Amino acid sequence: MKKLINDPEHVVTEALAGMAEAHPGLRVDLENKVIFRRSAPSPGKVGLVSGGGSGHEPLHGGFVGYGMLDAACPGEVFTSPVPDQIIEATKGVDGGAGVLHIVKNYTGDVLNFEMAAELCAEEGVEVASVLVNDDVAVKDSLYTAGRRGTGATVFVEKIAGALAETGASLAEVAKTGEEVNARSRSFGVALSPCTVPAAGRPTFELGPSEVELGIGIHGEPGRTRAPIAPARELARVAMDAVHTDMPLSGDCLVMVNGMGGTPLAELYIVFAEVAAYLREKGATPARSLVGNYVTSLEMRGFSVTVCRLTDDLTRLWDAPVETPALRWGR
Amino acid sequence: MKKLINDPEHVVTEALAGMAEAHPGLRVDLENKVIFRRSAPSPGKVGLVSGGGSGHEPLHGGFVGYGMLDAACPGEVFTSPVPDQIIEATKGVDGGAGVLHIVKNYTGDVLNFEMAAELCAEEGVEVASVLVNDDVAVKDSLYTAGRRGTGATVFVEKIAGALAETGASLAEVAKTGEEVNARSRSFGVALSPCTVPAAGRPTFELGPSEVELGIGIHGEPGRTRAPIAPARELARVAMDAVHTDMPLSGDCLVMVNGMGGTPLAELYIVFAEVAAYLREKGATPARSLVGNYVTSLEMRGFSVTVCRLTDDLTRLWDAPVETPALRWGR
Amino acid sequence: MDTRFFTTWIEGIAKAVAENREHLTALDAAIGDADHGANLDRGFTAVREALAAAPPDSPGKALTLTGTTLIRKVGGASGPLYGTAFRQMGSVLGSAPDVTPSDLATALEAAVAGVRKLGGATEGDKTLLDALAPAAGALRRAVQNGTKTEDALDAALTAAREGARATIPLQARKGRASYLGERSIGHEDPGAASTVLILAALRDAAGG
Amino acid sequence: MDTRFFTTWIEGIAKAVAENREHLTALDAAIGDADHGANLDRGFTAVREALAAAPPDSPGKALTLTGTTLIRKVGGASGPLYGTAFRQMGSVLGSAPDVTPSDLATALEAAVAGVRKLGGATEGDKTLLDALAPAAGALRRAVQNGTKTEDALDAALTAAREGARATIPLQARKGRASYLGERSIGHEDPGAASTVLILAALRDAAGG
Ligand SMILES: Nc1ncnc2c1ncn2[C@@H]1O[C@H](COP(=O)(O)OP(=O)(O)O)[C@@H](O)[C@H]1O
Ligand SMILES: Nc1ncnc2c1ncn2[C@@H]1O[C@H](COP(=O)(O)OP(=O)(O)O)[C@@H](O)[C@H]1O
Ligand SMILES: [Mg+2]
Ligand SMILES: [Mg+2]
Ligand SMILES: [Mg+2]
Ligand SMILES: [Mg+2]
Repeated sequence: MKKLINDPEHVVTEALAGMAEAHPGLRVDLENKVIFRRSAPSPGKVGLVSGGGSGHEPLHGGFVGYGMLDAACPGEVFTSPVPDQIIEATKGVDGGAGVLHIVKNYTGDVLNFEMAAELCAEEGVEVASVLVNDDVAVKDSLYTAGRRGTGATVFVEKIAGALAETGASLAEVAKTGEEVNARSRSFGVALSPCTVPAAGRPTFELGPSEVELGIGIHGEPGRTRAPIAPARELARVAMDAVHTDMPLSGDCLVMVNGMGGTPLAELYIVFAEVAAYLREKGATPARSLVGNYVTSLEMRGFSVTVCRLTDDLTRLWDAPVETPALRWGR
Repeated sequence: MKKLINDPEHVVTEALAGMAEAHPGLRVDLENKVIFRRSAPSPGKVGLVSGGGSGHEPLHGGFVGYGMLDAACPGEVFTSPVPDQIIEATKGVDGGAGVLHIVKNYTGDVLNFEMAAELCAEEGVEVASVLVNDDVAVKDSLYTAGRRGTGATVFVEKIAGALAETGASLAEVAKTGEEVNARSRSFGVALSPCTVPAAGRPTFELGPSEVELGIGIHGEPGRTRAPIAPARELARVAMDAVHTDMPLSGDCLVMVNGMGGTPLAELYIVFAEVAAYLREKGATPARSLVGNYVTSLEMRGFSVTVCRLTDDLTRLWDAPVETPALRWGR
Repeated sequence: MDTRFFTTWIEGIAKAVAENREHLTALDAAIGDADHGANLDRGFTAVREALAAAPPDSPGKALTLTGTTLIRKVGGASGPLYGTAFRQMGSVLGSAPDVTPSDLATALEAAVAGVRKLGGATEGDKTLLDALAPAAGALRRAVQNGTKTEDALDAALTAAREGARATIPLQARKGRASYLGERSIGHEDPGAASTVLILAALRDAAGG
Repeated sequence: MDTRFFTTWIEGIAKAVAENREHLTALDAAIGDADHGANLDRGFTAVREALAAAPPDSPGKALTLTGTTLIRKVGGASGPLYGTAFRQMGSVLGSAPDVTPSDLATALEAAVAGVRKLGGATEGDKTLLDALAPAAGALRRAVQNGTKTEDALDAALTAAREGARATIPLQARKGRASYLGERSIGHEDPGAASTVLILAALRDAAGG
């Protein structure tokens, strides 16, 4: 395993130290492993907290800042944060208007956030939560863990964050977060596996001409293995999965997301195909992100996330944001 | 070779099509392979043109926009653009105040830009050029091709671009670009090679515990091979090379750049070490970029670039910029 | 069974988890995210430190401290689930200085109930419950039959082992492995495997 | 040597470059950026098309069109350098319908001068000049000695081959290979290797 690290045990803390150096707009609590907006809490504003395993950078720490999150709690690599971190973050961003937890639907994330939320509630902090579960590669069922949360998390964090900046109530911010999630779907494809530093070897093996379809963001194997195909075809496989689950129409917010190891030019090639697909279905790629936003360490591949916009959601998407990884309007 | 492409021959054009879809602020001339600011030319403003081989994205196309480049000409992967492209770009951005070519010091880039500049001059477009040659891994000598241009290109493009926005003359913009280059140094380390699509296999082979020191940005082998070491040590090797060549002091602009395949968390770990190194030498990491800015396809590794700032350069760095890959202040 | 017995048990778990760290991670790599070994090792290392820093004076307190520490240090799915399991056992045992085999069976049943409630899984979902629930059942039956402690714990361990082995042909319906759908079939559940380690350490603590 | 001779030559180069594309790229991978084969193949494919679209009516025009097309389509270092080489030859030969061996020698010398001036390299820098300059010299000497054309071109080819082989032990001082410092030693220069292909195609065009 070749990685730019010092010690597999200290990856998260040392990366946080680097973030603290690089981003004066953040306040990083190295002891509790929480990344705060320097100005947190904002009195009267709903606080937004997200978190999850590390290894998905810039998610979530890179989205802390004006117009998006107030704090992020990174767990160990691919491991949900512990309740202590979440409690620390929640209390630290409570400006009196309550705190929204944005939680990706993984058993670990859900359980740890729930535990934290209960304890915070006991201490008098009002907490609501939005569960993100956009990954159509996973069959949805009442009897399973349900769908994973992946790319839509960025949309939920951005749009709920923008609404919170307007002074909206906790209920309103939560409702809009849920609406974004409900209107979003994702599908991912891996060209290579990734290596968890503490594990030291790749989570799965792929042959020199194989890809994994329906990959998640934790280096977990996907649902099927297929031979490598042109970008055009892989993009269509992903978009077909999305469209089958949620017929595409109207203005769409589209993210073509690298998994950490994919050259940007390749993502643009995929994006061109995705945009063409949308147009074929009568939908429009009205807003877009192309790049590394929700990664799986050094994995190569891509995921595509589509959100069917409304005018309100478009306005909130366009609102100013100032975070390490997403910035416009200020 | 597994890549998200359709055909090695069409990588550049298809990626450009994706950029055109994703960035309404750009106008992409697919036939001539030039990425323009949609508003180009800006009457009375010095036009900035850069370009070079593709495979370094977001360089250069991702830096086209307000406060930075007016146009970029991407060549084939790792191959300088041809004069026709550069001429098209130059004429397309000439707003009457002349055009600055920002050229990385590679024989191919230099020759093709020179040819284009001559032909443009014959047609009455005033052209000046800044040669970027910041890579201390290469010995500087009058009798060789000299040092490569790498990370400092981003600094030159941003700072010269900011000055051009103020209405400064071609000579002033060129002079400031040269100043940035003169005050900047870079050094790169590769953990893995990369594969040029048309070549189909990696440019070099690295053992499972080897790194290449002094790597360039074209998948070319570096100056020496060494066993993998902790990030702390690799960062120090890079910073020692920089500091030996240009003693570090004062406020510095620092970029820790992924080569395309490096997880962001690893780059932050390197950045923490780089910042510590600067402080040891009595210098300050006053401004920074951490991420993929000048890549080598899917290569894993990092490069570090340091520019010793002046107050003027800091102000120009802080000025608003609005491009796909660098954006703040608007 | 006194406090000493329980701290021996927990020390035994910590040792077994450290020794089987790679194995648990490899199981998790096959159908999960390759962190189960690291997670539990981090957790039980912290548990060891916590027990050393504030030696508990009753079995119940030892288990509660263990559970709380797991919740605070592990993260992931297994942190809250195992944490709850141990906290439930601690709460059942209260501050009594001595624990009978029947108390222990009650405690394990409480652990099962806690995991079931928190995680929403039932047996057959291919989770640690598939090892933990049969173990609790076997212990209860053995105790009811008046089996001596070592043999009762043997029975619990055997039931856990069989339960874990039985997860192999199952398709996961809970946890991360459920994302693989049919591809989860043919692999042992990592949490069930770690539950076997916990039951084996319990058996070992009884000596004989 | 008429226009036909020169278009045969250029077609021959295009064929040889296509056939040796991988080989040239592999040489460039060792001490450069793995694109020399692709670059020249793209260039000479375009040259072929250009010649077909507007068949030249003199050797000079054929060479000028070749040079211009290389400059317009290749990029990299080799595009302007080879482009200039062919353009210089074209300009020396003007629009004369027939070319003597002596004219050809003069043209090759002009190519050498053009490359030298544009790239700033001298012989021994480990560039295509190390094959091109000896080839031009050998052709001139053969012509001066009254050697017949086939043999004169043989001599030029041999000189190019030897020059290319002689780049192996050299440390590069120009082009991308110079970044490798001492590590550039032990590899043949890709540009010198492609120059050999060009001279071999020239020899072949003469038949016999
Ligand atoms: N809902 C659940 N109920 C009971 N056990 C579960 C549940 N979800 C997961 N598990 C157990 O947790 C184990 C995985 O633990 P671990 O790898 O540490 O956490 P994560 O899945 O968050 O990476 C699984 O093998 C399974 O036994
Ligand atoms: N300054 C120079 N003078 C003469 N030839 C040069 C010079 N620089 C490079 N070359 C030749 O160009 C060849 C490389 O061409 P190519 O790979 O197509 O371009 P690039 O180096 O831009 O990738 C080298 O092998 C060398 O022979
Ligand atoms: Mg996990
Ligand atoms: Mg090249
Ligand atoms: Mg796991
Ligand atoms: Mg080359």
